Amino acid sequence: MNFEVKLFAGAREIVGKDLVIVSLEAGATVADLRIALGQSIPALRETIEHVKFAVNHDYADDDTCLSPDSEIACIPPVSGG
Amino acid sequence: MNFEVKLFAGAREIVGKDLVIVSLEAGATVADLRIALGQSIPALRETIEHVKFAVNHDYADDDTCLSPDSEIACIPPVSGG
Amino acid sequence: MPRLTFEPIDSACLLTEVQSARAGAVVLFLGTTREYTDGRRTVSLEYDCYRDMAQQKLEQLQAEACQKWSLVHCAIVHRLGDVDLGEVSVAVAVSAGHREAAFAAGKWLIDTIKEVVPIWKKENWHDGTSEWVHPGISE
Amino acid sequence: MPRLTFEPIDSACLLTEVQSARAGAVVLFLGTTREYTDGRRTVSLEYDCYRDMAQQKLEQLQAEACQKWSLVHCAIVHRLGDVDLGEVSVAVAVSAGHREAAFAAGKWLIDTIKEVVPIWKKENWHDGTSEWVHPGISE
Repeated sequence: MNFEVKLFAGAREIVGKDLVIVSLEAGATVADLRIALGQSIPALRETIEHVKFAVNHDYADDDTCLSPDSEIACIPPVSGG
Repeated sequence: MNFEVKLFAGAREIVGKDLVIVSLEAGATVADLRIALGQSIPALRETIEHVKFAVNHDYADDDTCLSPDSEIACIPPVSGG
Repeated sequence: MPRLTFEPIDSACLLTEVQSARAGAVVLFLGTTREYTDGRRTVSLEYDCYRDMAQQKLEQLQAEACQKWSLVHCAIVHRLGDVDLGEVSVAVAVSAGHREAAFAAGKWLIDTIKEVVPIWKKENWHDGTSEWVHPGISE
Repeated sequence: MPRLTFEPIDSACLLTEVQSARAGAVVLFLGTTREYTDGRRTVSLEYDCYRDMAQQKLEQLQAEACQKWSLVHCAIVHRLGDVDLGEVSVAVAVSAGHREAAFAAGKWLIDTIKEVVPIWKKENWHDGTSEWVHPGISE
Protein backbone atom coordinates (compact mmCIF):
# COMPACT_ATOMS: atom_id res chain seq x y z
CA MET A 1 0.00 0.00 0.00
CA ASN A 2 1.39 3.42 -0.94
CA PHE A 3 1.46 6.34 1.48
CA GLU A 4 2.31 9.92 0.54
CA VAL A 5 4.41 11.75 3.10
CA LYS A 6 4.86 15.53 2.97
CA LEU A 7 8.35 16.85 3.69
CA PHE A 8 9.40 20.27 4.99
CA ALA A 9 12.50 22.35 5.72
CA GLY A 10 15.64 20.27 6.39
CA ALA A 11 13.95 16.96 5.52
CA ARG A 12 12.70 18.38 2.22
CA GLU A 13 16.16 19.71 1.47
CA ILE A 14 17.87 16.37 2.21
CA VAL A 15 15.45 14.45 0.01
CA GLY A 16 15.18 17.15 -2.67
CA LYS A 17 11.40 16.74 -2.90
CA ASP A 18 8.43 17.93 -0.88
CA LEU A 19 6.63 14.59 -1.11
CA VAL A 20 7.79 10.99 -0.92
CA ILE A 21 5.82 7.83 -1.48
CA VAL A 22 6.42 5.02 0.96
CA SER A 23 5.17 1.49 0.55
CA LEU A 24 3.85 -0.08 3.77
CA GLU A 25 1.61 -3.00 4.66
CA ALA A 26 -2.02 -2.41 5.58
CA GLY A 27 -2.33 -1.55 9.27
CA ALA A 28 1.12 0.03 9.38
CA THR A 29 1.83 2.50 12.17
CA VAL A 30 3.84 5.72 12.44
CA ALA A 31 6.70 3.64 13.88
CA ASP A 32 6.68 1.45 10.76
CA LEU A 33 6.71 4.57 8.57
CA ARG A 34 9.74 5.95 10.40
CA ILE A 35 11.68 2.72 9.87
CA ALA A 36 10.67 2.48 6.22
CA LEU A 37 11.68 6.08 5.50
CA GLY A 38 15.08 5.60 7.13
CA GLN A 39 15.64 2.43 5.08
CA SER A 40 14.48 3.76 1.73
CA ILE A 41 16.24 7.14 2.01
CA PRO A 42 19.61 6.59 3.72
CA ALA A 43 20.36 10.36 3.78
CA LEU A 44 17.35 10.82 6.07
CA ARG A 45 18.46 8.16 8.55
CA GLU A 46 19.86 10.51 11.22
CA THR A 47 17.14 13.14 10.88
CA ILE A 48 14.28 10.65 10.95
CA GLU A 49 15.03 9.69 14.56
CA HIS A 50 14.26 13.27 15.64
CA VAL A 51 11.16 14.05 13.62
CA LYS A 52 7.51 13.83 14.59
CA PHE A 53 4.79 12.79 12.22
CA ALA A 54 1.45 14.49 11.76
CA VAL A 55 -1.64 12.65 10.61
CA ASN A 56 -4.49 14.84 9.40
CA HIS A 57 -2.82 17.95 10.87
CA ASP A 58 -2.33 16.53 14.35
CA TYR A 59 0.80 15.14 15.92
CA ALA A 60 0.61 11.33 15.93
CA ASP A 61 2.06 8.79 18.37
CA ASP A 62 4.34 6.02 17.18
CA ASP A 63 1.50 3.52 17.49
CA THR A 64 -1.01 5.58 15.47
CA CYS A 65 -2.28 3.48 12.54
CA LEU A 66 -1.99 5.00 9.09
CA SER A 67 -4.76 4.93 6.56
CA PRO A 68 -4.13 5.60 2.87
CA ASP A 69 -6.52 8.53 2.87
CA SER A 70 -4.84 10.27 5.81
CA GLU A 71 -2.69 13.32 5.17
CA ILE A 72 0.73 12.33 6.52
CA ALA A 73 3.55 14.77 7.13
CA CYS A 74 7.08 14.49 8.46
CA ILE A 75 7.65 17.30 11.01
CA PRO A 76 11.30 17.97 11.88
CA PRO A 77 11.86 19.97 15.11
CA VAL A 78 10.12 23.30 14.55
CA SER A 79 11.85 26.70 14.67
CA GLY A 80 9.19 29.30 13.93
CA GLY A 81 8.83 32.51 15.87
CA MET B 1 10.70 77.75 60.51
CA ASN B 2 8.35 77.51 57.50
CA PHE B 3 8.35 74.54 55.15
CA GLU B 4 6.47 74.39 51.85
CA VAL B 5 4.84 71.04 51.12
CA LYS B 6 3.53 70.17 47.65
CA LEU B 7 0.19 68.37 47.52
CA PHE B 8 -1.21 66.11 44.80
CA ALA B 9 -4.35 64.20 43.81
CA GLY B 10 -6.62 63.35 46.78
CA ALA B 11 -4.54 65.31 49.28
CA ARG B 12 -4.64 68.40 47.05
CA GLU B 13 -8.39 67.99 46.65
CA ILE B 14 -8.99 67.68 50.41
CA VAL B 15 -6.93 70.76 51.17
CA GLY B 16 -8.08 72.73 48.14
CA LYS B 17 -4.53 73.92 47.39
CA ASP B 18 -1.44 72.43 45.76
CA LEU B 19 0.94 73.84 48.37
CA VAL B 20 0.72 74.24 52.15
CA ILE B 21 3.10 75.98 54.48
CA VAL B 22 3.86 74.17 57.71
CA SER B 23 5.70 75.68 60.63
CA LEU B 24 8.22 73.32 62.26
CA GLU B 25 11.21 73.69 64.55
CA ALA B 26 14.71 73.56 63.11
CA GLY B 27 15.87 69.93 62.82
CA ALA B 28 12.34 68.63 62.31
CA THR B 29 11.92 65.24 60.62
CA VAL B 30 9.41 63.77 58.19
CA ALA B 31 7.63 62.25 61.19
CA ASP B 32 7.24 65.68 62.74
CA LEU B 33 5.87 67.03 59.46
CA ARG B 34 3.28 64.26 59.31
CA ILE B 35 2.04 65.07 62.81
CA ALA B 36 2.00 68.82 62.15
CA LEU B 37 0.03 68.41 58.91
CA GLY B 38 -2.56 66.21 60.61
CA GLN B 39 -2.96 68.74 63.42
CA SER B 40 -3.13 71.87 61.30
CA ILE B 41 -5.46 70.38 58.64
CA PRO B 42 -7.98 68.11 60.38
CA ALA B 43 -9.52 66.99 57.05
CA LEU B 44 -6.15 65.42 56.13
CA ARG B 45 -5.86 63.46 59.37
CA GLU B 46 -6.95 60.07 57.98
CA THR B 47 -5.09 60.40 54.67
CA ILE B 48 -1.86 61.60 56.24
CA GLU B 49 -1.30 58.23 57.94
CA HIS B 50 -1.09 56.55 54.52
CA VAL B 51 1.05 58.99 52.56
CA LYS B 52 4.77 58.99 51.91
CA PHE B 53 6.87 62.12 51.74
CA ALA B 54 9.45 62.93 49.12
CA VAL B 55 12.42 65.16 49.79
CA ASN B 56 14.22 66.46 46.71
CA HIS B 57 12.39 63.94 44.47
CA ASP B 58 13.24 60.88 46.54
CA TYR B 59 11.10 59.00 49.01
CA ALA B 60 12.15 59.91 52.53
CA ASP B 61 12.06 57.89 55.77
CA ASP B 62 10.22 59.12 58.82
CA ASP B 63 13.53 60.08 60.45
CA THR B 64 14.82 62.10 57.47
CA CYS B 65 15.63 65.65 58.61
CA LEU B 66 14.02 68.49 56.70
CA SER B 67 15.91 71.54 55.58
CA PRO B 68 14.10 74.70 54.51
CA ASP B 69 15.65 74.60 51.06
CA SER B 70 14.55 71.00 50.38
CA GLU B 71 11.69 70.39 47.98
CA ILE B 72 9.11 68.56 50.10
CA ALA B 73 6.10 66.73 48.67
CA CYS B 74 3.27 64.73 50.15
CA ILE B 75 2.82 61.53 48.08
CA PRO B 76 -0.46 59.71 48.62
CA PRO B 77 -0.52 56.06 47.42
CA VAL B 78 0.16 56.21 43.67
CA SER B 79 -2.17 54.90 40.98
CA GLY B 80 -0.53 55.60 37.65
CA GLY B 81 -0.39 53.10 34.82
CA MET C 1 14.25 59.27 27.79
CA PRO C 2 10.83 58.52 29.35
CA ARG C 3 8.11 60.99 28.46
CA LEU C 4 5.12 62.47 30.32
CA THR C 5 2.61 63.88 27.87
CA PHE C 6 -0.85 65.40 27.57
CA GLU C 7 -1.07 64.15 23.96
CA PRO C 8 -2.37 60.75 22.82
CA ILE C 9 0.37 58.10 22.88
CA ASP C 10 1.59 56.87 19.48
CA SER C 11 2.26 53.16 20.12
CA ALA C 12 3.50 52.49 16.59
CA CYS C 13 6.14 55.17 17.03
CA LEU C 14 7.33 53.51 20.27
CA LEU C 15 7.72 50.20 18.44
CA THR C 16 9.84 51.87 15.79
CA GLU C 17 12.00 53.40 18.53
CA VAL C 18 12.85 50.05 20.11
CA GLN C 19 13.10 47.71 17.08
CA SER C 20 16.66 46.85 16.13
CA ALA C 21 18.64 44.24 14.21
CA ARG C 22 20.47 43.68 17.51
CA ALA C 23 17.22 42.48 19.11
CA GLY C 24 15.32 39.24 18.59
CA ALA C 25 12.36 40.22 20.74
CA VAL C 26 10.19 43.27 21.39
CA VAL C 27 7.57 43.45 24.14
CA LEU C 28 5.11 46.35 24.27
CA PHE C 29 2.74 46.86 27.16
CA LEU C 30 -0.18 49.29 26.90
CA GLY C 31 -2.37 50.26 29.83
CA THR C 32 -5.76 51.28 28.47
CA THR C 33 -8.82 52.90 30.03
CA ARG C 34 -11.28 50.18 30.92
CA GLU C 35 -15.00 51.00 30.96
CA TYR C 36 -15.97 48.73 33.86
CA THR C 37 -14.10 48.24 37.15
CA ASP C 38 -15.75 45.86 39.60
CA GLY C 39 -19.10 46.56 37.95
CA ARG C 40 -18.77 50.37 38.13
CA ARG C 41 -18.79 52.29 34.87
CA THR C 42 -16.07 54.82 34.04
CA VAL C 43 -16.54 57.65 31.55
CA SER C 44 -12.98 58.96 31.63
CA LEU C 45 -9.81 59.11 33.68
CA GLU C 46 -7.72 62.07 34.69
CA TYR C 47 -4.04 61.76 35.62
CA ASP C 48 -2.19 64.02 38.06
CA CYS C 49 1.56 63.89 38.36
CA TYR C 50 4.50 65.23 40.37
CA ARG C 51 6.38 65.91 37.16
CA ASP C 52 9.98 66.44 38.25
CA MET C 53 9.98 63.43 40.54
CA ALA C 54 8.00 61.21 38.14
CA GLN C 55 10.43 62.00 35.33
CA GLN C 56 13.39 61.21 37.57
CA LYS C 57 11.86 57.94 38.84
CA LEU C 58 11.03 56.82 35.29
CA GLU C 59 14.60 57.52 34.21
CA GLN C 60 15.93 55.50 37.16
CA LEU C 61 13.63 52.56 36.40
CA GLN C 62 14.52 52.62 32.71
CA ALA C 63 18.26 52.64 33.49
CA GLU C 64 17.82 49.80 35.99
CA ALA C 65 15.85 47.65 33.54
CA CYS C 66 18.31 48.31 30.70
CA GLN C 67 21.17 47.15 32.87
CA LYS C 68 19.50 44.20 34.58
CA TRP C 69 18.13 42.63 31.37
CA SER C 70 20.74 43.94 28.89
CA LEU C 71 18.00 45.64 26.90
CA VAL C 72 18.80 46.90 23.43
CA HIS C 73 16.28 49.76 23.75
CA CYS C 74 13.58 50.84 26.18
CA ALA C 75 10.87 53.48 25.76
CA ILE C 76 8.31 54.62 28.34
CA VAL C 77 5.48 57.13 27.94
CA HIS C 78 2.80 58.05 30.49
CA ARG C 79 -0.22 60.13 29.60
CA LEU C 80 -1.34 63.03 31.81
CA GLY C 81 -4.63 64.92 32.04
CA ASP C 82 -7.87 63.52 30.63
CA VAL C 83 -7.83 60.08 29.02
CA ASP C 84 -10.94 58.75 27.29
CA LEU C 85 -12.27 55.19 27.32
CA GLY C 86 -10.13 52.73 25.36
CA GLU C 87 -7.22 55.18 25.08
CA VAL C 88 -3.68 54.35 26.17
CA SER C 89 -2.60 55.81 29.52
CA VAL C 90 0.82 54.20 29.70
CA ALA C 91 3.11 52.45 27.21
CA VAL C 92 6.28 50.49 27.94
CA ALA C 93 8.31 49.09 25.02
CA VAL C 94 11.50 47.08 25.35
CA SER C 95 13.74 45.17 22.97
CA ALA C 96 16.23 42.47 23.94
CA GLY C 97 18.27 39.69 22.41
CA HIS C 98 15.79 37.06 23.54
CA ARG C 99 12.15 36.99 24.58
CA GLU C 100 12.60 35.91 28.21
CA ALA C 101 14.47 39.14 28.99
CA ALA C 102 11.99 41.26 27.03
CA PHE C 103 8.96 39.83 28.89
CA ALA C 104 10.65 40.00 32.30
CA ALA C 105 11.79 43.60 31.80
CA GLY C 106 8.42 44.76 30.43
CA LYS C 107 6.55 43.16 33.32
CA TRP C 108 8.92 44.52 35.95
CA LEU C 109 8.80 48.02 34.49
CA ILE C 110 5.02 48.35 34.51
CA ASP C 111 4.73 46.68 37.94
CA THR C 112 7.33 49.04 39.39
CA ILE C 113 5.98 52.14 37.65
CA LYS C 114 2.60 51.44 39.26
CA GLU C 115 4.28 51.08 42.64
CA VAL C 116 6.69 54.00 42.87
CA VAL C 117 6.13 56.68 40.23
CA PRO C 118 4.18 59.67 41.62
CA ILE C 119 1.26 59.65 39.20
CA TRP C 120 -2.38 59.44 40.28
CA LYS C 121 -5.57 58.50 38.53
CA LYS C 122 -8.98 60.04 39.09
CA GLU C 123 -11.98 57.95 38.08
CA ASN C 124 -14.86 59.94 36.62
CA TRP C 125 -17.74 57.53 37.16
CA HIS C 126 -20.81 57.31 34.98
CA ASP C 127 -23.03 58.19 37.96
CA GLY C 128 -21.50 61.68 38.04
CA THR C 129 -19.22 61.13 41.03
CA SER C 130 -15.46 61.05 40.81
CA GLU C 131 -12.60 60.03 43.05
CA TRP C 132 -8.84 59.97 43.21
CA VAL C 133 -7.56 56.40 43.38
CA HIS C 134 -5.25 55.85 46.34
CA PRO C 135 -4.78 52.12 46.93
CA GLY C 136 -4.97 51.31 50.63
CA ILE C 137 -6.95 54.41 51.57
CA SER C 138 -10.62 53.54 51.90
CA GLU C 139 -13.29 56.03 51.02
CA MET D 1 -8.18 34.34 13.07
CA PRO D 2 -4.39 33.84 13.06
CA ARG D 3 -2.69 34.73 9.78
CA LEU D 4 0.27 33.33 7.85
CA THR D 5 1.58 35.90 5.40
CA PHE D 6 4.36 36.62 2.92
CA GLU D 7 3.84 40.37 3.44
CA PRO D 8 5.50 42.53 6.12
CA ILE D 9 3.59 42.46 9.40
CA ASP D 10 1.78 45.67 10.36
CA SER D 11 2.19 45.79 14.16
CA ALA D 12 0.18 48.99 14.57
CA CYS D 13 -2.76 47.34 12.87
CA LEU D 14 -2.57 44.39 15.29
CA LEU D 15 -2.68 46.79 18.24
CA THR D 16 -5.80 48.42 16.83
CA GLU D 17 -7.38 44.99 16.44
CA VAL D 18 -6.95 44.07 20.11
CA GLN D 19 -7.51 47.42 21.88
CA SER D 20 -10.89 47.69 23.57
CA ALA D 21 -12.67 49.66 26.28
CA ARG D 22 -13.30 46.25 27.87
CA ALA D 23 -9.55 45.76 28.34
CA GLY D 24 -7.19 47.47 30.76
CA ALA D 25 -4.04 45.88 29.35
CA VAL D 26 -2.54 45.06 25.96
CA VAL D 27 0.63 43.02 25.50
CA LEU D 28 2.29 42.81 22.09
CA PHE D 29 5.21 40.50 21.39
CA LEU D 30 7.29 40.84 18.22
CA GLY D 31 9.92 38.35 17.16
CA THR D 32 12.46 40.20 15.01
CA THR D 33 15.37 39.04 12.87
CA ARG D 34 18.55 39.41 14.88
CA GLU D 35 21.82 40.03 13.06
CA TYR D 36 24.09 38.05 15.38
CA THR D 37 23.39 34.62 16.91
CA ASP D 38 26.18 33.27 19.10
CA GLY D 39 28.65 35.42 17.21
CA ARG D 40 27.52 34.29 13.73
CA ARG D 41 26.16 36.93 11.40
CA THR D 42 22.82 36.47 9.64
CA VAL D 43 21.89 38.28 6.43
CA SER D 44 18.29 37.07 6.22
CA LEU D 45 15.88 34.37 7.33
CA GLU D 46 13.55 32.23 5.29
CA TYR D 47 10.47 30.59 6.79
CA ASP D 48 8.91 27.34 5.58
CA CYS D 49 5.54 26.21 6.81
CA TYR D 50 3.06 23.33 6.71
CA ARG D 51 0.25 25.78 6.10
CA ASP D 52 -2.92 23.80 6.81
CA MET D 53 -1.57 22.33 10.01
CA ALA D 54 0.09 25.56 11.16
CA GLN D 55 -3.14 27.47 10.64
CA GLN D 56 -5.07 24.86 12.60
CA LYS D 57 -2.54 24.78 15.47
CA LEU D 58 -2.49 28.58 15.70
CA GLU D 59 -6.29 28.62 15.89
CA GLN D 60 -6.22 25.99 18.65
CA LEU D 61 -3.62 27.92 20.65
CA GLN D 62 -5.51 31.18 20.23
CA ALA D 63 -8.76 29.58 21.42
CA GLU D 64 -6.99 27.99 24.38
CA ALA D 65 -5.36 31.26 25.45
CA CYS D 66 -8.61 33.22 25.05
CA GLN D 67 -10.39 30.78 27.32
CA LYS D 68 -7.67 30.25 29.91
CA TRP D 69 -6.92 33.95 30.47
CA SER D 70 -10.37 35.38 29.57
CA LEU D 71 -8.80 37.50 26.86
CA VAL D 72 -10.82 40.30 25.32
CA HIS D 73 -9.03 39.91 21.96
CA CYS D 74 -6.09 37.98 20.57
CA ALA D 75 -4.29 38.39 17.24
CA ILE D 76 -1.44 36.28 15.86
CA VAL D 77 0.49 36.73 12.60
CA HIS D 78 3.49 34.73 11.40
CA ARG D 79 5.57 35.79 8.44
CA LEU D 80 6.57 33.28 5.72
CA GLY D 81 9.25 33.37 3.03
CA ASP D 82 12.20 35.77 3.21
CA VAL D 83 12.52 38.08 6.20
CA ASP D 84 15.20 40.76 6.30
CA LEU D 85 17.28 41.86 9.28
CA GLY D 86 15.29 43.79 11.88
CA GLU D 87 11.96 42.82 10.36
CA VAL D 88 9.17 41.17 12.33
CA SER D 89 8.77 37.41 11.81
CA VAL D 90 5.99 36.82 14.34
CA ALA D 91 3.57 39.06 16.23
CA VAL D 92 1.29 38.09 19.11
CA ALA D 93 -1.11 40.70 20.52
CA VAL D 94 -3.53 40.12 23.38
CA SER D 95 -5.84 42.31 25.44
CA ALA D 96 -7.26 41.44 28.86
CA GLY D 97 -8.94 43.06 31.82
CA HIS D 98 -5.70 43.18 33.78
CA ARG D 99 -2.01 43.07 32.98
CA GLU D 100 -1.14 39.80 34.73
CA ALA D 101 -3.41 37.87 32.33
CA ALA D 102 -2.14 39.79 29.30
CA PHE D 103 1.53 39.08 30.09
CA ALA D 104 0.89 35.43 30.98
CA ALA D 105 -1.14 34.79 27.82
CA GLY D 106 1.33 36.59 25.54
CA LYS D 107 4.27 34.66 26.99
CA TRP D 108 2.48 31.31 26.82
CA LEU D 109 1.39 31.90 23.23
CA ILE D 110 4.83 32.68 21.85
CA ASP D 111 6.46 29.90 23.91
CA THR D 112 3.90 27.38 22.66
CA ILE D 113 3.96 28.61 19.06
CA LYS D 114 7.71 28.02 19.02
CA GLU D 115 7.19 24.54 20.40
CA VAL D 116 4.34 23.08 18.36
CA VAL D 117 3.48 25.08 15.23
CA PRO D 118 5.00 23.51 12.08
CA ILE D 119 7.03 26.49 10.87
CA TRP D 120 10.76 26.34 10.19
CA LYS D 121 13.46 28.95 9.90
CA LYS D 122 16.44 28.86 7.56
CA GLU D 123 19.43 30.98 8.51
CA ASN D 124 21.23 32.57 5.58
CA TRP D 125 24.62 33.28 7.12
CA HIS D 126 26.90 36.10 6.11
CA ASP D 127 29.62 33.58 5.13
CA GLY D 128 27.40 32.35 2.26
CA THR D 129 26.26 29.13 3.95
CA SER D 130 22.71 28.48 5.05
CA GLU D 131 20.94 25.95 7.19
CA TRP D 132 17.49 24.95 8.35
CA VAL D 133 17.18 25.31 12.11
CA HIS D 134 16.00 22.10 13.76
CA PRO D 135 16.59 22.31 17.52
CA GLY D 136 18.00 19.04 18.84
CA ILE D 137 19.40 17.89 15.49
CA SER D 138 23.10 18.62 15.32
CA GLU D 139 24.78 19.52 12.09
